[in-house]
Formats: sequence, structure tokens, C-alpha cells
Amino acid sequence: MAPCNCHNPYLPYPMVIRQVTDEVEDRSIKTYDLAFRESADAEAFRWQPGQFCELSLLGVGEAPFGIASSPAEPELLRFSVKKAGVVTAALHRLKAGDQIGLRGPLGNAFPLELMRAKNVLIIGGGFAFTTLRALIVSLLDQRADYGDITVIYGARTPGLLMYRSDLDAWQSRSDMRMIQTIDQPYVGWEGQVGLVPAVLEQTAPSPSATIAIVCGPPIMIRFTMPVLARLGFENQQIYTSLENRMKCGIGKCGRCNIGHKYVCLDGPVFSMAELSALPPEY
Amino acid sequence: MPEAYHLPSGQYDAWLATLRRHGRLIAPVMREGEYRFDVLADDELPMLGRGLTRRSPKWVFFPQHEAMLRFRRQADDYASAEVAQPNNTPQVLLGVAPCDAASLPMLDRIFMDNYHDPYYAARRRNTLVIALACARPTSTCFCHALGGGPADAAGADLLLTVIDGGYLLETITPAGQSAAAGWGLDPADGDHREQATRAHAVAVEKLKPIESLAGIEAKLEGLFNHPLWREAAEKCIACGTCTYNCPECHCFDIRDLPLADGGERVRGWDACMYAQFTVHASGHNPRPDQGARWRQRIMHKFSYLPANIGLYGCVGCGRCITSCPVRLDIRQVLDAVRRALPEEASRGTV
Amino acid sequence: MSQLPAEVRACIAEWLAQGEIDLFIGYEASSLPFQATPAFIRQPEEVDRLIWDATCENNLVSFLKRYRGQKVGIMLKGCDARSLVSLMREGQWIRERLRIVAAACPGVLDVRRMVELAHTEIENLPGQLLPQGWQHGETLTPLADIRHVTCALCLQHTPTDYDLLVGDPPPEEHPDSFAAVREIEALSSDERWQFFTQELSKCNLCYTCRNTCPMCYCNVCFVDQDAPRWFTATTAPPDIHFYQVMRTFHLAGRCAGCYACTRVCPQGVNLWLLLDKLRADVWELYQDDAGTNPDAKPPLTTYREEDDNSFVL
Amino acid sequence: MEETWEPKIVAFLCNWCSYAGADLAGSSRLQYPPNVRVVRVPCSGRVSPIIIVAALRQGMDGVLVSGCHPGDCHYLAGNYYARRRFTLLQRYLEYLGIEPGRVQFTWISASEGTRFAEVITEVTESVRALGPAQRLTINPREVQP
Repeated sequence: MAPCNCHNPYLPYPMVIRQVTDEVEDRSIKTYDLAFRESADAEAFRWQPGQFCELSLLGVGEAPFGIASSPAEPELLRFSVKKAGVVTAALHRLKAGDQIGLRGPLGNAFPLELMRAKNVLIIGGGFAFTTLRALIVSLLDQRADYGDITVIYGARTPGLLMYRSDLDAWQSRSDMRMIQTIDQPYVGWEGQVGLVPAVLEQTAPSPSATIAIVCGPPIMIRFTMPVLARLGFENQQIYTSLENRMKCGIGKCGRCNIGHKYVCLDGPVFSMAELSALPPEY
Repeated sequence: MPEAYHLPSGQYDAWLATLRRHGRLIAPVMREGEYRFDVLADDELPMLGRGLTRRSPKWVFFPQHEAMLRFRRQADDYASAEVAQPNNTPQVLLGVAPCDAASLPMLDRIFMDNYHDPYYAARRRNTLVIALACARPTSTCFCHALGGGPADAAGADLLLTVIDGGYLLETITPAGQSAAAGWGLDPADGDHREQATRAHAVAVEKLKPIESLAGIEAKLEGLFNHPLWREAAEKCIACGTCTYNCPECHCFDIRDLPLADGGERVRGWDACMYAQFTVHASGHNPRPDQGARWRQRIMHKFSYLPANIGLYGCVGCGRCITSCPVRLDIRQVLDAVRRALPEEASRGTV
Repeated sequence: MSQLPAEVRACIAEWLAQGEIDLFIGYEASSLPFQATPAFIRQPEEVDRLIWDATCENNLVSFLKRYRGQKVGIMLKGCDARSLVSLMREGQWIRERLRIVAAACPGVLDVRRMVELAHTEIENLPGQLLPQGWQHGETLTPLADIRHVTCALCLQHTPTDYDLLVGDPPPEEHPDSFAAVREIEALSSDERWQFFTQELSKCNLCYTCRNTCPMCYCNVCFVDQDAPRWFTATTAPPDIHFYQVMRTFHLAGRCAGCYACTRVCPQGVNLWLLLDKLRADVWELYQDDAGTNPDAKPPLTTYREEDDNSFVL
Repeated sequence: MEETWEPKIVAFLCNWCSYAGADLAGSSRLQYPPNVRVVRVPCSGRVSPIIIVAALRQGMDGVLVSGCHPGDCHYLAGNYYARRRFTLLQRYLEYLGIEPGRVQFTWISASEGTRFAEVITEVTESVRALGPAQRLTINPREVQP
């Protein structure tokens, strides 16, 4: 991604919120579909799954969010926001038609080139499914370019699974394997029950010619890594996305610095091989 | 075009007037009992040659706070933002110590590599930097451990050296050359140059012998989990004065300032010494204690920056030592790094 | 630099060896002349590093909050001991967990003032500048001239409650510590505004005062709070006022007048002029002094029906 | 600008007495200046000094805090604690050079509708006499480096 010297990197693009939807049953996550106010900005905006943007509320502040939509979905620029701090709380008060700012796309992307002609294993947990959604849509858009696609996605309850209509559509496809799981049995749930690492162990995907992408809460990552290792995955085959605190998003303010990397500039996507060479400051 | 000019004392006032015509003049003065850089009043004379200012002049390029965007509020909606233009007035930064000037090449890489920071870049472009060779190194100076020296002109456009009855003015960059060419000064002769060389040597003599820090990045490799960080940081009160006064520290925060009819997006200095610096919205803090923060300060300056841009994040000015309210001496921490055995890191404290 | 007397060192070593304390917080020589640095001693054999002299300016009480639940030995000057009293009466520390080595303190040095008087860098300061009673020979400058300005306001040279005492207690001076406050009060409102705006313009928001104050123990300071966000941390005068006014006011009825904030301020802001006003008013209205009685209730946690009501409309 | 300037005042009124007093003033159709924005608080003891100073900082020209009369607090003693804090705060702000009258305190009961209207009038006029608040107000121009 070529840095642009002509545009002030701190100036957000003006955006309009097209649609706001409650993503999960406890209403802690809302999904925003955004549109550029200026068509020139829209045309210049090119991104890859895995990249993020700073959503910008003038008078409140900015926060980074992974892009949840794929470039293969024209006219759609989607973010899902979990209410956690000041900016996210203010975002949750917005409605369709409201104005918002956007800076990006920022950071690196999932290694799509590396996945070409290989199998892809996607493991997600809870809220960390946003950029994975973008990735899956991109993979399916060029389905013939990739081998087997396996997705394991878990949440505490069925109502906390994000993007339900996408999940159902993927579930019914024959050219990919979509496994949804919840932590504990739940009335009316007929899918898998069990924590993501356990389901992964049962599923036992082959490591051969496979790239694994793992995004989820730290506790899930911690217990998933040993399972992948037992299955024979090497650190170079496994990728994840970090969520450090950020401000500028362009490698200057120093906040997301880990070792000689800046998560906003060199990440957020790192292979486990790269991460194991970095201090565990995330 | 000569590379060195002679500035006799008799022409000094006229030369200052020339500088003021070039742009606003920023130089060391006394303010509220503090020796510091400030914008000079029209009739005010710079106070050169009194050693290091208490705070570094980095604010000239990277102010402690600045508006990046301005926005207006219409009814309940914020209308779109406009860019706050940095002050584009040409300016002359006079009397910078060589160590402070040496911080500029590194800040340039941070702010102008990759994404171009327009605020820093505008000030940098508009500022002529005139360094003054250091004649009074103190016991807390360690520029020479980092490859610098009292007459090292890196980062400056021009270098002044006090000689008998005036100054020798050497041009360093093309910008310095073209500025000096218009000042109507006589070229320096061999005697002037020799006096300056002698003055430089005298200053070097005054520096305390010190072990070079070159290569310390290799030593830091295996020390991430070493107990030395927590030991070094125990007396630290996390005030961040070291980072504020440091000419190289450049971490910042961006905050929105809401006002009745709109507001501003402001950036201001921040510091790895503060606990809040890395706290996630979830409350998780990847650097949970002051030892981890001190490690970041040392690692960033002496390991990560050399790896990324080939420059240390420290020029050895010693301000963090003299300004520390508990006298935590970075040189002692670096000595501990030198003495540390990587195998002790397995004890893991941080 | 003066090493602690042998019998005091032996006693501290004994406390450590016997497990009566886990840690001793004292002073040792720093790399800078005329300036001591806090020392954290855990092994009996390390006690020889400990010193006491007029260079020991930091208030070590501010470190206590990190060692909750441990048994700590600590070196205290009279002023520091007053701040400990205030801390204890808020239930933040108990005496039983402390071993106190009291320093009879005639005042600590103001190195900046010494440098100004001598017109030289710190390392060139002649040893003779040291006051009588401290090492390095004959006295050229009376202590009064080079001790810190806040030491002229000293409320207590020697702690009253201690396990060991170092030095001979100088006579307590009982200065009229609120004279400066009354002088400022005599100015007009506009003059006071000018005065404090000028004084606070030196502040560069490094928060050293907060971080060194034994009574600043909030988990998250209001300047760092996000929801609501009170503060934007710019160096615009209203922001600096906001920080300084709110931080000091949070010390109303709590500040014991140890003046550690003023002594450590890297910018030399005379913060004591703010805090002494609060102490003066608390004394006048509620007859409370935060630094004397660890069993007294802090004045803002109690009330009397007959409290002053004259200020309301 | 000067001619059209109207003081902006925020009043923190306790829920049990002063807010009810304001209600009574309203339902009795008493006239008082419209310059006051009312914030209802559970008790005058809830009003932290930082809220008062933050109001000045964000552009209020005056701040009024009103609670139950001493002895009448719904929570028995909330206003007694508040009284100590406010006594010190008012003296402190004046010491620092904030004009006397910017920050005012009073007690208004639920039955004192007339007194409420009088107090609001008095506060508005005294703040008007002081002119726009500037001393603690964050001014966008000053954020320029």
C-alpha cells in the first residue's frame, strides 16, 4: 500500500451511515454500513481483507476497527463495533443518516497471495470475526483460486454469533466447511457444542498445504495454538491479527510499538513465526 | 561558494537583524528563571553559550500540543473537519546545541518516512537551524558515547563556533549555504578555522571518558525478561519528565477538545512512562508495571530504532538525568544492561 | 554524602535479617553531586549504601502505596512524617507495618539555588558550599541561604513518632507559614489572577507533583479518566489551571504541608502557594491539621451543624 | 456581540428541595431570567467540585449549586458535607483570582418557589455584571501552538 503524500493522513474522509444493525442479542455489537460522501474518495479507497480503519467522531475521538466487508462486495463498507470505551459508546448512539469520519485503509492484510492454491483454515471466536468475514467473502469470490476452505467459529451462545445470515449461507454451501459452535448446550441449538480449541481438535484439519488464520479473544488463542501445533501446523502457517491500543494508525505516535514493529503499520496481521520473535506486549 | 564565514562581534547585531528579516527568531533566553528556547521579541537578544537549556527545543518542530483539525458543530451534527494549518512563518532556530541538532535526522525519519506528517514537515521546511558548537560539556553529557560530539553538526544547516572576537560560521546543508550566501559576511581564513578546530578540541577534552554505546542493541537482544528492568525502575515515579525534556522522544496522543460551537482535534506529547499509555479499552495493559515501561524506553531508543532506521533514539544530552526528580540515571541503567547476563533473563520478572 | 551511623545501619540490617521488614526505603548517593536518590534495600548487606544528609529531598512516603501488604522500613524527615499521618488517617497504611527511621532535618538543599549563587554547573560547586554539620569541611554559605524555600516554612524538623532517630533534633521554628497566603489574599482579584497565571505558566503538565504526592493515590487520576473525559491535556493556560486547581483542591483537608511537590517540580512552580491556602482555610474553618493526629477524622469526611454558612446566597 | 451577550449559567439543583422549588416557581408562573440551564442532581452532596470547575472551563459564565436547607437533607447530611467542600472551593477560586460571584451556593426548599425566582434573578444579574467568563474558559485560539 503506497503511502500518499498528497493527502493529510490525519484528515478523515466524510462518511454517511447507511444502516445500523444490532449484530448480537445482547446489543453489545452494532454493525455500520458506511458510504463515502464524496465519490472521488470512494473511488480512491482500495483495501484488502485484514486491514482496518480509524472511525472518527469529531468532538469525541477515534478508534480502530477492522473492515468487515470485502472488496468483492461493491458498494459495501462495513464495520462492527463492540461497545467498550468512549468512542464506541458514542458510535452506538448514532443512527442511519448520521455523519462520521473515516481514516484508512490502514495496516497490512491477510496473506491472500500466500493462500492461493492452498487450503485455508479460519478459526474465529466471539467479536473477533469482523475481518474474518471480509476474508471469507474474498476467498469465496475467487473460489477456484483456493483449495479446501474450513471455517470454525465459536461464541458463548447462539445469539452472540455475528453475521448470522452469512453464516447460514456459508453453512449451506458444498464448496466449504462451516462449523459454528457454542460454548455450552443451548435450547434450540442443533449445531456443534464445545469450545473452539476442542472443536478444532475434533475437526482435525490437515496441516498440509494449509494456511491457518486465527482471530479471537486472547484466551481462545492461547488454547488454540497448542492444538494447531499437535495437528502439525508450523508457526509460519499460522496468522493472527493483533488489537493493540492505537492512536495515529500510521506508525508515528508510538503507542502500538511492540519490539521493532508497529502494529498499525507492520500489522495488524502477523504470522505466529513473526509474533514469536516479538516481545509478548499485546 | 565558501563553506565557512567569519562573523566578527562588530557585525553580530547586524547579522541578528538579517536573521530576523529571514523569519521569526527562536533562541535561548531566560524566562521565569528558566534557560529555554523561546520566540524572541523584536528587540530581544539571544543568550547564547550558557550550556544546555533545561528543556530541549523539539517543540519548535513538534509542539507539546497542536490542533490538527478544527470542526464546527451544526445543530447536533459536527460538520466536516478542516485541517488546521501549521504556522508557515519562516523561522530561524539559533544557538541549538549539537546534541539537539543531532535529534533532527531521527525525528525526520519518524515523521516523514512512510506517511508524511504535514505539521512536522511544514515547520521543518520553514526553519533554518543554526547550531552552536558546545563549549561547556558537563558531567552528565554522553553524546560521545553515541558517536556525537561538541562540534558535530549533523542535523543543523549551519554551525557557529566561538572564536576570538566573534564566530566562525560553517555551512552544512544547501539550505544553510544559500542562506549564508546572502548575509554579506567575509569568508573565514585559515586562522579562523584553526581557532575553531582548537575550540572543538578543547570541548572534547572536557568530556568525561566514557565507554561507547555502539553495539548495545546486540546486547539488548537477550535481555527482555531480565530482572534489571524492574530493579532499575523501582525508584521511578512515572512522571514522564525525562520524555518531555528529551529531544528525541516523540510519542503523542490525539484527543478531541469539544467546545461550545465545535472543537479541535489536538495532538499532544504522551509518554511510554505513563501507565495509561498502552491500556486497552478492555482494561488489559500489555505493559503492566514500571519495569516494563522502562524496558520499552530503553529498548525503543537503543534496540528498535536502530533496527528500523539505523539511528539511536538518544543523543546523549543528559537532560533526562539532570531533570529526573528521583535522579534515575539512564547511564547507570545502560551500564546494568552491559553487565547483565542473558541467562539471568530466564528468572523472568517483568 | 554522609553514611547512616553504624548503629542505625546495624539495626536496619537486623530488621531485614529477622524479617521484621521486607524492604527498607531510604536514600543513597546518586550519580549527581549534592543530590541523593531513593534506595530500596532488601538484603542486610546492602545497608551500607544508606545515607542521610541535606541532599535527601524526596518524600519516600509516596512509594508506600506500591508495597501494600508488606512490612516496610522507611526513612522520614519531619515533613515526610506529617504526610504519613495524613495517609494513615485515611486508612491507607497502618503504623504496625512500618519501622520508621526518623531524620532530624535542619532543611534540604536547593541545588538550583546553589547553582545560581555560585554561577556554575552543579559539578563545579565547591564542597565548602555545604552547610555546617555536613561533611566537606568549612562552611562558607549559611544553610538558610541554600536550603529549599519550603524549608523556611518547615512545620516539623523531626518526626514525633519513630523507632530510630538520626541526628540531633534542631529546635522547631514554628514559622508563620501562612504569611505568604495572606500577602496574596491582600491583592485584588485581578492581581491574584495575574500572579497565578504567571506562576502556573511554568508548568509543563509532566504530573511530577501528582506522582510524588503521598496523598495522590487515586487508581485513575481525573486527568487520565476517559468517561467522562475531564481533560484534554493541552498546555493552554486554562488546561494548566484546570489540572493544578483540581489536583490541589482534591488535597483540601488532606495536604499535610510536606511540600514534596514543590521540591521536585522540574519547572520550579511554587505549588505550595496553592496548597497553603487550602491548609490555611481548613485550619481557620475546621481547626484541622492533616499532619498531626493519625486518629482524627479528615475534615471533609465529617461536619458540624454549626459550620460556617455565611458563604451561601 | 457585546449587545447580544447573555450570561450562560448552569444550576445544579438537588432533586428533593431545590428542583421542587424550581418546579413550584414554574407552576406558580413566576417570572425569572431564562439564562439558567438546570441540571437535576440527587443531592447537593453529589456535586463534585470538578463538575463546577469543568462547567466554567467549557464556557459557562456562572455556576449555581442549590440543595436542601441545612438539617433538611433527604439523605440526612449530604448538604452538610457539601457545605464544607463548597466553602473551601469558593474561597479557593476567589484566592486564585476567579471573580467572586462566578460560583454561588444556596439552599432552596420545595416550598420556596418565590425564593427560587429571586435567587435566579440575583445570580443572573450578578453574573451579567461580571461579563463573560474568561479566566478558566478553554478558548480554541489558545490551543494554537
